[in-house]
Amino acid sequence: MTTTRRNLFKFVGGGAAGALLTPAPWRLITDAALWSENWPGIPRPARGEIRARFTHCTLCPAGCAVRARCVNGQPVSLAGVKPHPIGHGALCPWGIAGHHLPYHPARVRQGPVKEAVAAVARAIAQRGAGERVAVLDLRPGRTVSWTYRRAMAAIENGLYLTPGQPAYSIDLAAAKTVVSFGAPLLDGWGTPGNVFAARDHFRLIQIEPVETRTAALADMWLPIRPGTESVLAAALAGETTIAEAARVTGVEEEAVGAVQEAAQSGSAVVLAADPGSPLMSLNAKFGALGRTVVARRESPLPDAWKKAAPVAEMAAAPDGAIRVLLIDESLPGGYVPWSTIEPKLAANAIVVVFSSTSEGYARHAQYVLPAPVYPEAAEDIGPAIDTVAEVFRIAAPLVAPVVPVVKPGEFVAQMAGLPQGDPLRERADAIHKTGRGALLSYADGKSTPAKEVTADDFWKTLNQSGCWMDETGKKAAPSGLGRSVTRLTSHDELPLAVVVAEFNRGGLASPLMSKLERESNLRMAANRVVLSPADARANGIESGGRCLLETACGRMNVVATIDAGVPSGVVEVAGGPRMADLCGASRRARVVRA
Amino acid sequence: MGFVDKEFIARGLRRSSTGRFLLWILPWVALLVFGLYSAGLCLVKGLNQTNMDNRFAFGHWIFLDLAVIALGAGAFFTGFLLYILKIDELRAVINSAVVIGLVCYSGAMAVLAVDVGQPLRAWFTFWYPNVHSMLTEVTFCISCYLTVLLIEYLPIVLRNRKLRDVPSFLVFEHELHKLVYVLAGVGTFLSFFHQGSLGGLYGVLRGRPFAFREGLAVWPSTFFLFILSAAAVGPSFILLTTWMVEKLSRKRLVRPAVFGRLARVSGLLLAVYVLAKAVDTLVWINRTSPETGFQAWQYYSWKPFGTWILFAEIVLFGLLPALVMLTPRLRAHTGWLVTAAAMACCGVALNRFVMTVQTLALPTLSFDPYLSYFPSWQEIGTFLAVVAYGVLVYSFSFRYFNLFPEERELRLEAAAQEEEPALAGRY
Amino acid sequence: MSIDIDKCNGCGACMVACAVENNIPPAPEAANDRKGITWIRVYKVDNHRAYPERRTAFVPVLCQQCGHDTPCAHVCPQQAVDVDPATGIVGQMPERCLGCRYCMVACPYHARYFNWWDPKWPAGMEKTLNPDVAPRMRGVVEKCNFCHGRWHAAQQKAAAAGKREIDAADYVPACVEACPTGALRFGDLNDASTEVAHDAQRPESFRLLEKLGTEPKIHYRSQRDWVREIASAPRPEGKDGLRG
Amino acid sequence: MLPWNYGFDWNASHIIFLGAFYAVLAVVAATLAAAAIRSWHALRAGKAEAIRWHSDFESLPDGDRVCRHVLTGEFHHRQCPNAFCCGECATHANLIGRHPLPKVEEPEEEVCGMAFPLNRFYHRGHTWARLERDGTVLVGLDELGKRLLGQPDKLLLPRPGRQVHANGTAFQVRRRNAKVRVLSPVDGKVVETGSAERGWYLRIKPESNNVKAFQHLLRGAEIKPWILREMERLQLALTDEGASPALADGGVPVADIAASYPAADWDAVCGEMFLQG
Repeated sequence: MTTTRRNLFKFVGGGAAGALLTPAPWRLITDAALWSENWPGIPRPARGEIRARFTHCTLCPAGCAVRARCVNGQPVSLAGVKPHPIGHGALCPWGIAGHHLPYHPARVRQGPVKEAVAAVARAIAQRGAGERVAVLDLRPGRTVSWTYRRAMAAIENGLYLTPGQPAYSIDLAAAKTVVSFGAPLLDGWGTPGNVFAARDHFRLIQIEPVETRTAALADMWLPIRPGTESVLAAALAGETTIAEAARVTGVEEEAVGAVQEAAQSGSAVVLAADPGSPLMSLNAKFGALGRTVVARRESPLPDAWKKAAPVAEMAAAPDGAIRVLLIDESLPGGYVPWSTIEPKLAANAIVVVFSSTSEGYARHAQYVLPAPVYPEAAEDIGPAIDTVAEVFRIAAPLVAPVVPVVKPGEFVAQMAGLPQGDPLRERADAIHKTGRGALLSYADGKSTPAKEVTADDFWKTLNQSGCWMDETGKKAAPSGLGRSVTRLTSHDELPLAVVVAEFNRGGLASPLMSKLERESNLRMAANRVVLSPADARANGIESGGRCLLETACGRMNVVATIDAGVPSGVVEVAGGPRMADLCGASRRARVVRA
Repeated sequence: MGFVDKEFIARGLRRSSTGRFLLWILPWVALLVFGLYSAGLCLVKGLNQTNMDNRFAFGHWIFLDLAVIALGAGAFFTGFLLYILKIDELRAVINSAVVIGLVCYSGAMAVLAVDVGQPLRAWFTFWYPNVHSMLTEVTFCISCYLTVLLIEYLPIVLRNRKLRDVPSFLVFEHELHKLVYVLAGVGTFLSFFHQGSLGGLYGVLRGRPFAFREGLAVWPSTFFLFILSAAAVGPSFILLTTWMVEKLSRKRLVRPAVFGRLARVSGLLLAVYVLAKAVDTLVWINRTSPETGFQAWQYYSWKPFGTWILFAEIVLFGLLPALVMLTPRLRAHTGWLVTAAAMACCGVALNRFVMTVQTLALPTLSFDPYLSYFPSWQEIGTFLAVVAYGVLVYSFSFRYFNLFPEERELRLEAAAQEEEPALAGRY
Repeated sequence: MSIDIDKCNGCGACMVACAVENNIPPAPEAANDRKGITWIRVYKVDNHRAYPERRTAFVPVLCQQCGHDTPCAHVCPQQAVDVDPATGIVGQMPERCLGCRYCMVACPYHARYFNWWDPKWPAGMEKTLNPDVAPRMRGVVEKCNFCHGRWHAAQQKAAAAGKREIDAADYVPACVEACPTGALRFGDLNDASTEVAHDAQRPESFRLLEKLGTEPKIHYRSQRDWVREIASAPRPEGKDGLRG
Repeated sequence: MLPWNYGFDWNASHIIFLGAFYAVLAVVAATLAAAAIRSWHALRAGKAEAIRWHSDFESLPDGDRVCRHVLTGEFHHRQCPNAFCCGECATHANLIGRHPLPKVEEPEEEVCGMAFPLNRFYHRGHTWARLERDGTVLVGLDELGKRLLGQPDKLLLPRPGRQVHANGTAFQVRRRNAKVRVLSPVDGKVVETGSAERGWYLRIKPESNNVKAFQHLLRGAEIKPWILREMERLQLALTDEGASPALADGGVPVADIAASYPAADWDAVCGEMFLQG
């Protein structure tokens, strides 16, 4: 018994020893290392032909030129276009990761298209006298916006609504001083590349209750009591005494004086967080009109489009009159708080939303139809607030839609029975016909006068690697500056003033944004609020604790951060549709433990 | 069943009935199962199951590994005293010491296997060793020493009554036992090194001024401090465990003289260690740390890590037990003896805790937050598994192997005592 | 690399660009700022004063590519970390790493990150992975390597052109390329003619924890005194010592 | 690790580090191998029994290891240094040389009511050996041994032709939970097996008949003090087993002691008395 066991041991041992002398085991060990290098479950990136494709980013009105690195046509990374005279090759984090959007797990993937069509048709047919059909265009100034206006003109009682669009643009290059009332100048305002290129040439005075990114890099930050901006403005305009202003706003007198001085020294510009805010009228006082604040210029249109519905603001629409409301939320833009829209709707109104996210109006609409996202849709982008030149740029699709989508423009055009056609092409031809301006090609950075290319090449270049630009036009003074906006229903009984500190356009953002919001605390996630230690203590809230943000318009679950950098009596919130619905109409809130 | 079980128990050793033994191991088995489950979670789902993070890259596993290995040092040091320095009294505890060492080291290795992100690549360290890394030294020495311990454990197993009946086992045990001093020598060499390199592990961290120390050649001072402290606390732990086993089994297992000897050795080394540690701390506070731009006071301004921790580490759990164990009058009382030993063990555990957790909790960049960390239940469970495993291995060894050679004789003596003394005199 | 803190507006473009370039997956549900992976991380740093004296700056921290006894390289038990003598870049070989995390303990800049989870991308998003960089598996450590993929590509290009030296214009890390404010600059510090070498010489230029003697290769600069303070060791304020 | 692996180069640190490592491995392996080889040889040489006896002897309490010359009162206190192999014992040789054991006339010796015939040699493990006319040796349990084991439940006798070794196992007896290896008094080959009834268990052909072969066995005047001492040990073992009533000192043990101490761990008692480890 024991001997046989011993024999076995002998055999095994001898075998092992023998094997060690062969290269096999060593080879095996090294290979094992290699195998473990490609562990199962880890995606292998596809290889293939790599080339650059160009488009424009539609995620915000800046419409930055984008150079996409594509593998077999699939974009794998995005970068700016260095030679671009406006963009200077800069992109914001959202733009850099834009190519992830089609695959976003939270994307709206299907919707009741047929039902929506039928319902809308029925409603239009059956609507009573005076009941309106309206399109709410969150991103006015695009070619598709004209389609909407034409459609609304074609339909009886059609209404074309916008969140409001400034009639001016800002010439930062011409500015020596920028007095910004909370405009996120260095964090999403206008075209990033353009702003940073001009940054070294102007003095930035940021007037804001909290220290935002812009305030942090401003030459001068005036912490002001929330809601008292108009008083300071009055003082700057010389309508009230500086002392009075200082008392109300909490800004030191000499600071106010300094601002006044700087503003009057010429080539100054006043900016406001809300482009339509009455604060903008200060520019007239400082003689900025026609110099740093100029009339907004849109690129030429086909004559056939002249019959278009007028642009109205949502707030201006008659109450209870809208029977059918179509909201184009395919591109994030201005957001009208639902509390403003609701009263305008008829009792049995039908609301259809074209969107890729269920965060925005989708929460309120009967029909949510999946819209294409960047870079799936062929769109054009209207001039940004800081674009002085006339531009026409097309966001050429880089990928085919990964879900069945409804193009809002086509939907509305069909509904209104507009003639078939490609509006973008029509407009491109119209522009080409004028023979003005030049065609800038991104591939080589060369620009060729429009008149030197054929209409087809013009169209081709626009779609593949360039944009049209005309800087020759004269600067004109804008009109309708600082019209009065909807009054905020103020609820003073609530203790905290709401300040939107994190700029967030809403809409889908790449999953990689987790790097900024969760994997670091660089940016505020949409569900975060920041409180001063005093207020936190008063409400028994500890840092990172769950709590409720309550306003006159409702409540929302949020996570609190405590920061001594926030003045007491203020709650910092991140932007975004939910927050807009909550705080859009009333700027006061309360934070309580959940 | 009971009968069979009995046949494995050495003749003349009193062991509890099979039933009672099962009753005793049952809770530990339960604990082991739970622990294995949580370890399994960590292996299958990954280390996201733990509360460790990028800042707390080492957690309570590493801390407890260090502590356990320090306590397990009793094995090598007793072996060293017995076989190399020929202090024969210690023969009474050497077997027990070996089992404890085995338990501690194998347990630590098991936890390490769970602790690394890619256990299947553990062998890379052997295949592509970076000889400049203290961790390489640790890995090599510990794995070698574990092998040595296994071999040293073999004779104890083979001496089991039933196994002895197999002639080949009997003979092999006999021959192996003759050579055990070689293994003791190798073991001592290895242990000195890895105890040291465990200290070096932290001493070399030039990026962590709290842990960074200067030293001799490639070895920072912590290298030597760890060796000293381990050697000092090893005997204490043997003493402690032996005492506990005596209490639990209600038997006399060793002569008081052995306790005395262990305490003396432990106390002496502890005193030396405390001295060295004090000097090292002073040098560090006044030179090493300031040179890296870190004022030492700041380390202790983050609650709860106040200066009290220094005091506890060096005086309360260092100097005090050392003095107790070196004072014959106090040493005479088992009570004092055991308390002192326990305190010494706590002291070393505390030192390892400070080295691991405080080092990581303290910010290095001026804009770092000061972080705190509490292990997740999976982490705790995994370690409880090791504890349970240790208790089980020791219980079985104690039941079936002769861990305390003097036990039988001590019993006969006791019997003789209750017979008339005249008789007892003869023995 | 040189970083102008006075220019950085903390937009985070560098962090996103880095994740895109190096195939770093988005955070799983349970991840937070302590378990996430951000090879370059922009810290929000302040002067520890309360409103309205509070001032904030944004400090991008990435692997500082330590030049002198590189803490991580010299503790790794199996040579998964190496310092390239030619470029001075500290490289990490995830396929060699067994995840002991000793290097993370050794790194004073917390620039190393551990894969606590299996890398996962939303369905379809794996199409957008960069073919030049292999994704890492769970349980290994990774860190900034100045976009090794790009360096490799530049080298191949140079080799194809029969050159031994790569053209500086061909090799720019993703973060530098993405920075819209121009706060990040990249170049060869040993070549005195480069912008970065010049930046490094400026009086307002500093390096993080210089006294540790690890010779980091990232040179920060700021005109603001309190910002330059961040280079030195932490100064806990009094009572509870808790911050941030 | 190996010269052809990544990162290996022939510099001092590598050579020192790996040198030390391989050295350690070598030593450990060598130790194991040595132990294995030596034990293999030992087994081949049939040393197993001797080794067993030696390790048993070492694990015996001091009390059980006293020199035979303590029994005869020549020493007060002396431990046997060579496992009861008086043949190898110089002290024994010259003590015997100085005054050989006095001859005792009457054939029967009576100790504590037990007969220990003087024409036999006694082994410390309670066996006797008697030299027969034909030169063979009869081996049996002595009186105390009989009474300890009483009526064996099981008896394992070696097959004729088997080799037995002095102090090695002669035969095995099972009684209650006690498994006793009865030690052989002499070296030799088993030629015939007996039984309890026949009063002897083995007839052995000894390797040599000269005095040396029997030198380690007790005889004559040594027997009485030895038995008295054995009674004490038995007494002790029984008390230790908490067996009561303890038999009065010098009292006559009953024919079957086991039967009269049902509570006692008989294995332990027999272990004591038959010198088992």
